[in-house]
Amino acid sequence: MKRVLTACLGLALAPALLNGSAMAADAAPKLDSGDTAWMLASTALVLMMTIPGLAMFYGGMVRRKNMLATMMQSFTVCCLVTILWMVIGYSLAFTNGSPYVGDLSRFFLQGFGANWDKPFLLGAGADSATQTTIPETVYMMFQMTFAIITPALITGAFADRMKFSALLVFMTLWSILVYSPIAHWVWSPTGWLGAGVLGLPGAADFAGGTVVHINAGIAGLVCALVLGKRIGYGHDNMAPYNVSFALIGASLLWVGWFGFNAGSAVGANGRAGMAMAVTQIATAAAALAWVFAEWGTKGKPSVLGIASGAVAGLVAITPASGFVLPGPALLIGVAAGVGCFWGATSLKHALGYDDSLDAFGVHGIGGIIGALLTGVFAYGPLSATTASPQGVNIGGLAQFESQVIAVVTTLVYSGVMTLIILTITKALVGLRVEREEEREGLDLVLHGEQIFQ
Amino acid sequence: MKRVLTACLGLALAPALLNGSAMAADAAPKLDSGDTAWMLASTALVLMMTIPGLAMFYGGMVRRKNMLATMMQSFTVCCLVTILWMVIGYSLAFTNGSPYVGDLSRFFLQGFGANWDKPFLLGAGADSATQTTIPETVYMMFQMTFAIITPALITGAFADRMKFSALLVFMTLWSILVYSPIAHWVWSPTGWLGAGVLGLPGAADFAGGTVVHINAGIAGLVCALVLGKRIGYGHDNMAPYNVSFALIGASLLWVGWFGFNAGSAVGANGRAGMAMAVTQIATAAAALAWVFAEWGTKGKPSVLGIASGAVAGLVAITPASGFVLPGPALLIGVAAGVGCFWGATSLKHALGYDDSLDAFGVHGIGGIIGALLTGVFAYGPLSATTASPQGVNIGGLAQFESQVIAVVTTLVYSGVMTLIILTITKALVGLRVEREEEREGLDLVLHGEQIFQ
Amino acid sequence: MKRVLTACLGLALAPALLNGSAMAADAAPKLDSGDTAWMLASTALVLMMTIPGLAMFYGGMVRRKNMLATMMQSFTVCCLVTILWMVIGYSLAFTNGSPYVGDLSRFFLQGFGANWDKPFLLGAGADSATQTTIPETVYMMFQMTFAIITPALITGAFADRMKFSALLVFMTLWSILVYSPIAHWVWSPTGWLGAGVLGLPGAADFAGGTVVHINAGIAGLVCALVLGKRIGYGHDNMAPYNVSFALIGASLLWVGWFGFNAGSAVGANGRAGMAMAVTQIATAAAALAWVFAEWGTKGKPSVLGIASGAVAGLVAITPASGFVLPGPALLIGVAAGVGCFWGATSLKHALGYDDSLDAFGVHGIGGIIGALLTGVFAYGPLSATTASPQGVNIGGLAQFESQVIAVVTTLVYSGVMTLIILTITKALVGLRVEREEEREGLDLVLHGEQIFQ
Amino acid sequence: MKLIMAVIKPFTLEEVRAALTLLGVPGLTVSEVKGFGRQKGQTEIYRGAEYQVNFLPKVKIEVAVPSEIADQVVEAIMRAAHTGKIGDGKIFVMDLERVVRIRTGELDVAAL
Amino acid sequence: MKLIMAVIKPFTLEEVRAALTLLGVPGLTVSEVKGFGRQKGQTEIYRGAEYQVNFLPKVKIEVAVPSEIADQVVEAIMRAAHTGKIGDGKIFVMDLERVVRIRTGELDVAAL
Amino acid sequence: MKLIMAVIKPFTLEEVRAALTLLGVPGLTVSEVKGFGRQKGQTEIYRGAEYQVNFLPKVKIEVAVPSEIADQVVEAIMRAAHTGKIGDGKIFVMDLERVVRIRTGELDVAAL
Ligand SMILES: Nc1ncnc2c1ncn2[C@@H]1O[C@H](COP(=O)(O)OP(=O)(O)O)[C@@H](O)[C@H]1O
Ligand SMILES: Nc1ncnc2c1ncn2[C@@H]1O[C@H](COP(=O)(O)OP(=O)(O)O)[C@@H](O)[C@H]1O
Ligand SMILES: Nc1ncnc2c1ncn2[C@@H]1O[C@H](COP(=O)(O)OP(=O)(O)O)[C@@H](O)[C@H]1O
Repeated sequence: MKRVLTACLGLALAPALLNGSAMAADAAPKLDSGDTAWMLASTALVLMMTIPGLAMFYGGMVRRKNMLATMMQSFTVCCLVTILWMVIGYSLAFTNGSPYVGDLSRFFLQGFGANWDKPFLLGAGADSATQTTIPETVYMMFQMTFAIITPALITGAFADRMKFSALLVFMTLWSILVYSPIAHWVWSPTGWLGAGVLGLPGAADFAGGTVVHINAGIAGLVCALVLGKRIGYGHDNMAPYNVSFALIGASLLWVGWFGFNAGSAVGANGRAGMAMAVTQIATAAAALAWVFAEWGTKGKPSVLGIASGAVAGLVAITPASGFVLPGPALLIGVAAGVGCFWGATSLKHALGYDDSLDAFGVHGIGGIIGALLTGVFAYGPLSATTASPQGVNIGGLAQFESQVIAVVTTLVYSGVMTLIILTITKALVGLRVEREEEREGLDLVLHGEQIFQ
Repeated sequence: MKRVLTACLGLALAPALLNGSAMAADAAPKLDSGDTAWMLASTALVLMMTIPGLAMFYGGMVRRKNMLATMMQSFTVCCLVTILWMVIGYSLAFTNGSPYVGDLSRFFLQGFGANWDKPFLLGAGADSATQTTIPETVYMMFQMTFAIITPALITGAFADRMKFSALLVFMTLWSILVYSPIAHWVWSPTGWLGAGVLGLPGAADFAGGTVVHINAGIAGLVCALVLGKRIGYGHDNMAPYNVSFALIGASLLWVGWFGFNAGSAVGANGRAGMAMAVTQIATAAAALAWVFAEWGTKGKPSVLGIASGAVAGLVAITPASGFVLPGPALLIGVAAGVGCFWGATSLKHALGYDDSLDAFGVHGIGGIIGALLTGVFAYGPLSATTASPQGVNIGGLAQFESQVIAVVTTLVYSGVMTLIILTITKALVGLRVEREEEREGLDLVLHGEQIFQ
Repeated sequence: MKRVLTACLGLALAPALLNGSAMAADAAPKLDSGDTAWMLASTALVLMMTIPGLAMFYGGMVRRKNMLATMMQSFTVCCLVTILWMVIGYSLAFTNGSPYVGDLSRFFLQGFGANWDKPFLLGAGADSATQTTIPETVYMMFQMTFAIITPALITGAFADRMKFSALLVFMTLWSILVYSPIAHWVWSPTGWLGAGVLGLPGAADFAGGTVVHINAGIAGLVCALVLGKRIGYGHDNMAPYNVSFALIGASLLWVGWFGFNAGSAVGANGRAGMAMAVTQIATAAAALAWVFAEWGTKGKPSVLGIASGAVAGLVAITPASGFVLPGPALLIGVAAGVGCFWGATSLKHALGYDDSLDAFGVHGIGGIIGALLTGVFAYGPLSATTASPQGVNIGGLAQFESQVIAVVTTLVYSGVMTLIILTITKALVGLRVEREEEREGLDLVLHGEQIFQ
Repeated sequence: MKLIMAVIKPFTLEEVRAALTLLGVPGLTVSEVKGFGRQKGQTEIYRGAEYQVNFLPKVKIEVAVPSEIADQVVEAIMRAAHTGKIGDGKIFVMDLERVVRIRTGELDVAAL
Repeated sequence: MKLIMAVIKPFTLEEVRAALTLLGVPGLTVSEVKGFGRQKGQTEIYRGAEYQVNFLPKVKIEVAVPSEIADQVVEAIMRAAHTGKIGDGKIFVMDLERVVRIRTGELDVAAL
Repeated sequence: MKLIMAVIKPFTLEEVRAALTLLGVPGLTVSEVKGFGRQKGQTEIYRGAEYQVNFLPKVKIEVAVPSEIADQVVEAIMRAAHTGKIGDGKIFVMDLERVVRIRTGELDVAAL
């Protein structure tokens, strides 16, 4: 069971073992140049998802007066989290510490000088430690790109109205107090959630359905509720100013997601290949599902619709990518396309909150769909290891229950903590710009710049 | 001889064998993590060519009112073909079946669960089967990106006037009835064209001169002829609205093309390196050739010109990339730059058809130039294998004849089938939007969206 | 000592040797598919830095009327230098020749047909030859992307006013007479600068602080001084027309820089991993440093500011990337962010030259900061080899002196040669467009095109 | 002289221009505008946020003509810009006191 | 009839439009403009090149109304566009000789 | 008062603005327009599709001034916008009945 938890990133090694990739079973583990090459490339791909990918996707969906400020948020989060991750975030997430949070043994990445050229042993000391074939620098970098995009996703929820100073404070606290712990629970060999509770198998989250998407989605929802609606919401024309950017952004997210999902195999192996294949299939299916649903209900297939659908599919397949086969991927995609379309239109409209760019409607809903269906469709052999030859047990109710627990835990912890952090931020610097400023637009007011002037 | 045909993608293994990459000559073939890493990266690069690459290249060349609709076409084709390829396209193209088309043994990718972690044997069972060092999932994905971009290239020919519903119907039929069979003829170990006819050596098409470019080019020409000219053609100002997008798109095509050509070596080896080098050289030569030709004849070197020239070079070097050395690449590039400039301006102007974004002028003409010159400049050793130590025989007239046959066959089959498919599509949903709608612009009419509003 | 010089690109092999990557220590060196895979990917990444990365970064910072012309410059330089590099540039830079320049043994890449599938021995014949595990084609291509971006960086200095014909002449001469020799001095096993002078250790420049950035920066400054200010400088509104492009361009530069720095390890190994990590950290630190400095002094944190800061950090960490650990990277980043902010605002403003897009303010200043701090912070083990087990000696004054020499030499040689080349260019075709043309804008005047018309 | 200003549907511009050329009107000035009027844009539900697209893209042309041909010009514009559908636009006529051609300094009718 | 042209701050447009609708003014035409006036933009130092941003983004609305309600309309625009800060803009009133509705050929007041 | 509207070549805008400032004209409003006139754009052959670029990018300025200085202003614009080449543009003068400053409600000349 224990191993299943590390399924997320650890198990990838299993295939490596089985499928004769360079890392042979001889005594001293070695770096594998092929696995390292793929992880270096994956890191670049995932960074590209946030800058410029997400920056364009979000920037293209707002009104002209807020376009630069919106892009600025993704870029700033990228810089800010890089430093936080190096200082303390990585240490809290991936050192053994307790089942609930790591320790400070990697504070400021200390110790990196010593074994920069040795293969990284994740959770060294823990009985469930996982041997990788890449240097810790690469593992740390790959994980950093995940730590970057998760908070960046939240910015979609409070677009057009948050102070820049509030963004800095909020993201600093959120990254340390919410992201690192949850990443530890699910992905550290010592994390409790991945380990499984109540005798259930560990939660299976290959590339971040809970840690990244549900986490960001619920945080976004809380932000939207706390900050309130944009001025003129439901009355003024808030149509996206530059849909072409949104489509390009979605495209870069798609391409970069290959690094996100296939890279989560921590090697260039059969599991990475399958992860890439199911990612492609689920994404296309979701994009078409969304656009057809829209065509049927709203009368026109929109460019923003197909782009949103693709992202919904990418989100939903994320936790499942290393566990399922092409057929189920198709189903997951369709479910995500239709589900998120409903979430971003009907649900939001019904509940009346202003999640500006649908951080919750797409990442929250999509993440939940994916996390649960992973429990339903998991194909054992993909995650088989010497320790657990069955891999994630197929369609077992137990696995499904475990997924439910992971989803609920994430929703509750992230939701509550986000609320607390928002309260602190508000006390420190305030959350929302002045009414006049919001009407004038954040580009000019916050950054003194404007597009196309 | 037989092997030469698989030169396209198969032979790549030969160098792998010769150059001591991880895949040693021992009994049981193994996955090579380095080769797999490069093919995973190449797949991401080729996907990037279509989204956002081609979407931007084409979207930047149309008028403002059609920009989103044009980008939508590339994105939609990407989603649509992904599903088609998974369901049946891959099976028809790469299973043994007959010399003319594959069978249904990979229908819905069945069987992928079984050997997801084993090296893929292309054409297993056929005496000319080719052993790869990567999983079938990766091979299928890499090929999928080719199946995606080929129909997407066609959209340039009927830009500004085709119905969205017509696009869906046309592309579905075209992908199954035209792309898969031709891919099978040339790239499947059992395909007749690659095998060679009349005792000639098999056609040499390393990365898709015939399968991708000539195929898409002639299909585009037929579409342009059948749909007719855009309203106001030759009278209204149809200057590109956003040349910067066209240039960025061309740049992403260039970068992604490294995956397209060097990736066609199916491994990270010497042949991949040479393919990348000749791709770069031919592209730069063609870009300069076009822009100087334009400067001389039209008085100004245009941004659109250098971008178009680069694409022309990329197209022409595609079939030759794994067969030629740097010197010949330079010549192929110059020929393509001048040839396609003539094709996209004089020829089109003379014949008076409205191939809006020059799918035929660039991909058709460029593909033909490249396919023929491959026969002239092929350097044997690059494609040498244990089976055919000579590789593609150099400058042999026989090889040239074989190339001519491949070109003509592709032109005829693709042209005729495209015509038939257009007729069917017209009967089912009609091809062209209403006159009023075309004047108003596809963005608003088809998708209810607009750029910069 | 000698080996330290090859530290730049050669030493990377050392770690490869130490850390059990595929290239075992057996007699006949072999290609390593993993190292090759990473170098192929890195080449694509670095090409992406120039097109579309730099084209967008620069194109977004100029006024609307010059946007296309500015993007055209990066794209044209890419095409032009590709051909020059193939014809003679590569040969002059990386063949043994003399300590000052290579020979013509690779003229037109002759000899590439012979050993296309063998691992490349850099400096074969020289006693300090360095064995790589990749084909020469890949090494040549990777280096080509450096030869492309260096002159492209210069264009930022004379944006908005240089003739297109002047650009072609200037860049041709500069690439051959300035870039190739300096690359030889520092990176060829036979180069004098890398070898070390006056008994000092060789200059340590991992990925191009001197060769690329200081070189381009000083050349840009000379161009700015010789061409003079833009009409209306300091009076007309010259605010960037499309800051979103500048931010996207900076993002692509960042992502691509992983290939630039981590790729300079010439393999997928521990040193590449560390190079990627320190690149990320220094970049984020510099971006934040710049934007906070700006916030404090100018009142607002600007989008252009954070983007410029990121580039400053990328520049400064470049020479240090394979030599330093995360902690020092943080310091280098902060120093670069503050230093370049001062250079691009106060310094330029004080001296009153019009380095339009701050080629010197960012690349010159940032390169100098990085080159010098490399001498201060170098961590020996990273560059250790069998030959020099100490690697670059730590904090040694000697190393610092050697860095100073490299910096000064580059400033002087590049500065003087640039001046001479400008004089020649002026005599041949003239440098600057007519006053009327400059006022009308280069897009229309030089290329007959316009954005958004 | 009169200054005739017309707000029309963008895609009728080419026709209008052609019509004016036929009348021998030597020049005109065009701007992109947004129009608000009887013609209502569809109610968009962009990702759940409902609103009415009130402003529709239109093109505004301004053309100065000698008073005597003003009516013909209005006529011509009307015919060329007419689609019969709501939102075709309006033509406004104002008095023009003076026209100067910058290049030559010619005045009034001579400047047109 | 009168042609009322007003230059206002962009973000007041929605209010102005609403105000006019209340007055029963059926339509208006809007253009994006740059304004130069007393309100000075901050002095930017863009990467060392100092200059004054003189032109500020404004919105220009043009609305044709029957003479008798012209004053009310001016009133309404003033209230809706007023922020009290420098740069609020101006309203210009001109005489309008003729209006034609392209779709129907209706004239003058009937065409509004 | 008069409303002076001028269509000029974009790159002459800075000069025109400077000239008006000298005359003490406190403000003006600028729009990007496309101009059609005697000046013909080159015949483009964009990838084989031949057409004439009839519309050239121009800038339109609108400035309201007291009647008495109208002529000086026209003069000033002419000098500043003059290049002597075809396409320099035109200046149109219209009567202006009323001006209101939104911020203060000041009227007419006081509002300028
Ligand atoms: N009173 C007005 N003042 C200025 N422009 C107007 C006025 N009424 C309409 N317009 C312009 O004319 C366009 C078309 O008017 P509309 O009422 O929509 O249709 P129709 O012209 O068929 O009556 C509007 O989009 C607007 O730009
Ligand atoms: N004389 C003028 N003619 C035309 N437009 C003017 C004139 N004066 C001001 N404007 C327009 O009105 C806007 C606001 O004027 P400004 O002097 O800045 O503030 P205020 O309206 O409070 O006096 C300017 O940006 C400009 O667009
Ligand atoms: N009759 C007109 N009405 C409105 N604008 C005009 C008219 N004639 C010319 N213009 C504007 O003036 C610009 C310059 O006119 P043009 O005839 O090209 O050169 P010139 O001003 O030297 O005669 C045109 O581009 C157009 O914008």
